[in-house]
Amino acid sequence: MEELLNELKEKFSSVIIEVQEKDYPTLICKRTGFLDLIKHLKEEKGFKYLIDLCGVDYLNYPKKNFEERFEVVYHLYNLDSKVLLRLKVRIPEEDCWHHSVTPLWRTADWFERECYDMFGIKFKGHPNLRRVLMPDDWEGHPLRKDYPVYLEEEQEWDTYKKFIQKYKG
Amino acid sequence: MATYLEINKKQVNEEKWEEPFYLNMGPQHPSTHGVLRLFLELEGETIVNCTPIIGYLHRGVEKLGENLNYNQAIVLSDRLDYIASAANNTAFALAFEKLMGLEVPRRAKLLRTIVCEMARICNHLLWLATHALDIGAMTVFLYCFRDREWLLNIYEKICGARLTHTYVRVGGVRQDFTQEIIDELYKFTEEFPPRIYDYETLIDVNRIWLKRTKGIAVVPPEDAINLGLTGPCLRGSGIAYDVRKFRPYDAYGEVDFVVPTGKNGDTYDRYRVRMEELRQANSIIRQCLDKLPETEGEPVVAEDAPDLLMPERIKKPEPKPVPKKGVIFRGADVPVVPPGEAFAAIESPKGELSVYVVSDGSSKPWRLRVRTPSFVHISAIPYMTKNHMIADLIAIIGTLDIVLGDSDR
Amino acid sequence: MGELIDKLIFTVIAAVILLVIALLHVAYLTYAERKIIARMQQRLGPNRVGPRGLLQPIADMLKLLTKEDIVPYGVDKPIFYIAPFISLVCAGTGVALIPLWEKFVLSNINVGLLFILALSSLSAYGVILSGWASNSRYAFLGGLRASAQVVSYEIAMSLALLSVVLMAGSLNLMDIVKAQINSPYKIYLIPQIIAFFVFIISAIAECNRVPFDLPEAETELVAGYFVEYSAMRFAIFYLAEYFGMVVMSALAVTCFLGGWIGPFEVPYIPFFWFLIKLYFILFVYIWVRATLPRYRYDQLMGLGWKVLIPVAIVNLFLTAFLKLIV
Amino acid sequence: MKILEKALLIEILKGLALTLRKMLFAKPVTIEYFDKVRPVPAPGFRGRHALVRDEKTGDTLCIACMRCVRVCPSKCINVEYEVDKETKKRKVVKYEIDALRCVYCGYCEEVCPVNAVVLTEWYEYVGLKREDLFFDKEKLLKNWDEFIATQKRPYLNPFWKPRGIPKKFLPAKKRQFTGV
Repeated sequence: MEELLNELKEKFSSVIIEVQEKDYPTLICKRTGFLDLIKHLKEEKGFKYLIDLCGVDYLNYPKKNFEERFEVVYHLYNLDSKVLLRLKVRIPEEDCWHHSVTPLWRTADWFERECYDMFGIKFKGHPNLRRVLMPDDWEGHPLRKDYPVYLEEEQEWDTYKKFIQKYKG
Repeated sequence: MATYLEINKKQVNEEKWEEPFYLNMGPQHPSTHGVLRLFLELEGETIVNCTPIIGYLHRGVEKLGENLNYNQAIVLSDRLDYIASAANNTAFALAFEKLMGLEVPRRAKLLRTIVCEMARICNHLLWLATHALDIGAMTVFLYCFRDREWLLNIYEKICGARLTHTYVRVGGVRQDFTQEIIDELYKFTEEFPPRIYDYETLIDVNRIWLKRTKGIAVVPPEDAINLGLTGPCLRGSGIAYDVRKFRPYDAYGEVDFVVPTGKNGDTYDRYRVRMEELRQANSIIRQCLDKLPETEGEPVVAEDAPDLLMPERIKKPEPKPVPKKGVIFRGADVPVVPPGEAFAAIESPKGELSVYVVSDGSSKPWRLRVRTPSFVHISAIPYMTKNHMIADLIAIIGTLDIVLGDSDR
Repeated sequence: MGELIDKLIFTVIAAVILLVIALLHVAYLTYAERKIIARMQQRLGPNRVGPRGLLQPIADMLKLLTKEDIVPYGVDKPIFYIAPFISLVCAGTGVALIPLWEKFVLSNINVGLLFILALSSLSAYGVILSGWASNSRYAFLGGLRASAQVVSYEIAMSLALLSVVLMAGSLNLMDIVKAQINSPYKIYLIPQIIAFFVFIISAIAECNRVPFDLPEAETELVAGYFVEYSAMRFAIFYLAEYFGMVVMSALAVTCFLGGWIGPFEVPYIPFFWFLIKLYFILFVYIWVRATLPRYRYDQLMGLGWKVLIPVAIVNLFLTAFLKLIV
Repeated sequence: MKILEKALLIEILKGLALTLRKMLFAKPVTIEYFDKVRPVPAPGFRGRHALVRDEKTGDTLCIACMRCVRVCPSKCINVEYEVDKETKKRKVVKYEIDALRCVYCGYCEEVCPVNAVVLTEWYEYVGLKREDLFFDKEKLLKNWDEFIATQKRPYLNPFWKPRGIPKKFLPAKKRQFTGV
């Protein structure tokens, strides 16, 4: 475990910003060169199974010690050595995109689509980046912290409004 | 994929005999197991392309969870996979306990294990019922429901609800078993294995069943991992990955069970794996029941478990001066829940269900992420249905064991 | 002239009686099916209308007749209207040819067997046309499946019956029964067990019953060819299906089980043995439905062409050979 | 041997034998609902809502502490109260539960310090309009009367005192409570 982290730190010193020891070892990475790191993890180190890929919005998070707004969190698992590794990539709001890992894992396809759907993070290299859970014409990204929880009437979903109009008048 | 309207336009313009045959299966269809919509491109009866479209049952559990406190979020988990809600409760509770650093009493762990395995049996029975009905064997359907009803009655005695239990909670479980429930469960574990033979007599070696399931939707092991399949779908491909063995939680470390695996990775193997899991789950319940008397009298909730009504904020009382009448607390805020993040995964009946929770110190989670098995499994449908027929598509949806409440969240 | 009118009146009365009896059988077949399957699945089955639910079929019929007949937009109307009747008429007419008793057969024609086969092939037209006219993709797929299925199973069935014809030396159903009575085993089931087996499987496929109910497979094609039908037309499709079952079972009784003969004579009820045999075969239909899963489309065709037809042909040759020797 | 088994359809015959056996010997497991047997839910079944009627005053036990309102995950409880100026005690004016929003988690009965609100074991209830399932205080008290008439006294709901929670964590009133 220690060896692996040290080796990674040495080899990818330009990519890994920080290594945290939380409930699982956590690598905080830069966006540039991230693909190399994750490819190395998958193909050389045996982290073949991508458990989860999700976004987190840190807008107005108390005690935040970084600038960027979003984080994309990967949970990788090595089935042979039973090691779970968490990777985090921080993504600024203005430049809201990230590299897609769909070419490496097919399972990342829908995870990334969902992440785009919910947070608006675009994944470069994704073959088919559309919304998954929300309708195609939905405005806004629901899991962002500035997305209103309670909607005013005029903020109603456009398609629904049209539907109501059609059947009322 | 072009939208449905665009395709319709295309059909009008193109020459008639070149037009592909599109079939829109769902969201209202008897065997899509919910509001799953599949957009099929057919050549005769063979599927050329299949696009699953989900989101018809999207209730925004993740967003809702950010606006409810930790205990209330458990209630949401019931509605994910409503067939095995005890398993979902456990996943949520495990993540929150890890975040709060709670140690669950052993008795609560055993009770949770029992309830989770009961959920597994419930789920697999429902899966077998619907899968068999999809393939056409309608009697298995009713035999399975007959036995599932028994379990639901036990659930009703345990926690007062049949489907949405809210039984497992942060720091333990809701309440202890009574002797009556334990006796009933003993009776169930004794009578259940012979009933499995009933189902197997009807379909296990039946030539039609074999023809319909063998060699259908073969997933090689590498592809299974790459597609993110978990649970029986992955084990059917021959990989013995089971969260219960690899990262044991609750009382799974102390019980003895086998992780069944298949060889070919086809629908039949996945069916066999699940049937074997039914027997294993039965034996796990039995083992846990045998261990229960050792922990007689222990509390089933951790001492420092949060109250149901979690305070929005806790103020650290200052020792001096003595507060005036009417003002009880003064001083700085203390986090209700330590800020940080936690990740917990369980082997839910359908596959790996993992919860990733980020806390900011308040009583509500900052981010609640649920990775549900059905979501991933539906994304594998296009891969699995390539060059199969419509009738196989039904078998494939059945073998993946999806619940749309689970996938849409 | 008077003789002719007498004969006409007799025929009409007999036809009406036969039709009513057949309709009652069909109606109570649905009831029996629901009740038997329910008992096999440890359920109660229908029991609300009348004592033990005995009036259920009548209630169902009344409900379906009084419901609104919905004709979806975009259907081919004339064909859509007429398709269920084609099914029903073709399935139902066969009853007239079955000799229920030595002295009771409505029309004793020389090519009876051929006529029934022709009718049952025609009834597939109802299915195909309804699938085509509905302008629905599910119905269309159902119609396609039906046509393919009928074509392949018709052959196996005809070959199986052909061996019976060879044994009896006649296409007349009355003659076939009489030939059976005169044969050493009294029924053709024993020498023609293979043909009987092939015939029953093909008959199940011909009637679109489980495990060969592909044209209407409800878990795949929702309801297949009659997905767009409602009310009376829907009921007529159901009637046609059950009529088909009754006719096919009656044919099996006539050709293989020796018609009206039995181990002993039952006084006053000459149809007794015929009905007992008929009910048993109908029970087998229901029994099979409660037990077996459904075949896939291509597997069904494979079974028809690769197993049943070769077996039937071999059986036919064997029969012919034996006939030549004996 | 295998070919013979296959030709004679042994496994299919076994299946047919099973269904025939069930038909002849097994009893139906379903019951004729409402005509013959009426299934009684287990004690603590979370059914229709009710407010416990205090036998002394004839009014609800509720002290308007607002705990149930805050703990409700679906926010379906609405309570309004006024403060008596002399005794400084709260008095409930409005107690409303929208049963159509309720998720029947049973948290309200668990946090209630005086065991005033309860999910009764009454599960067969219907409404023909949406308003029928919007319970105000009078309806909730009526629900209780209807329910308690079918019960043995004293009645103690298991979720008023969940067996899981150690006694010392319960409020004093709940600890001494022995049933209504």
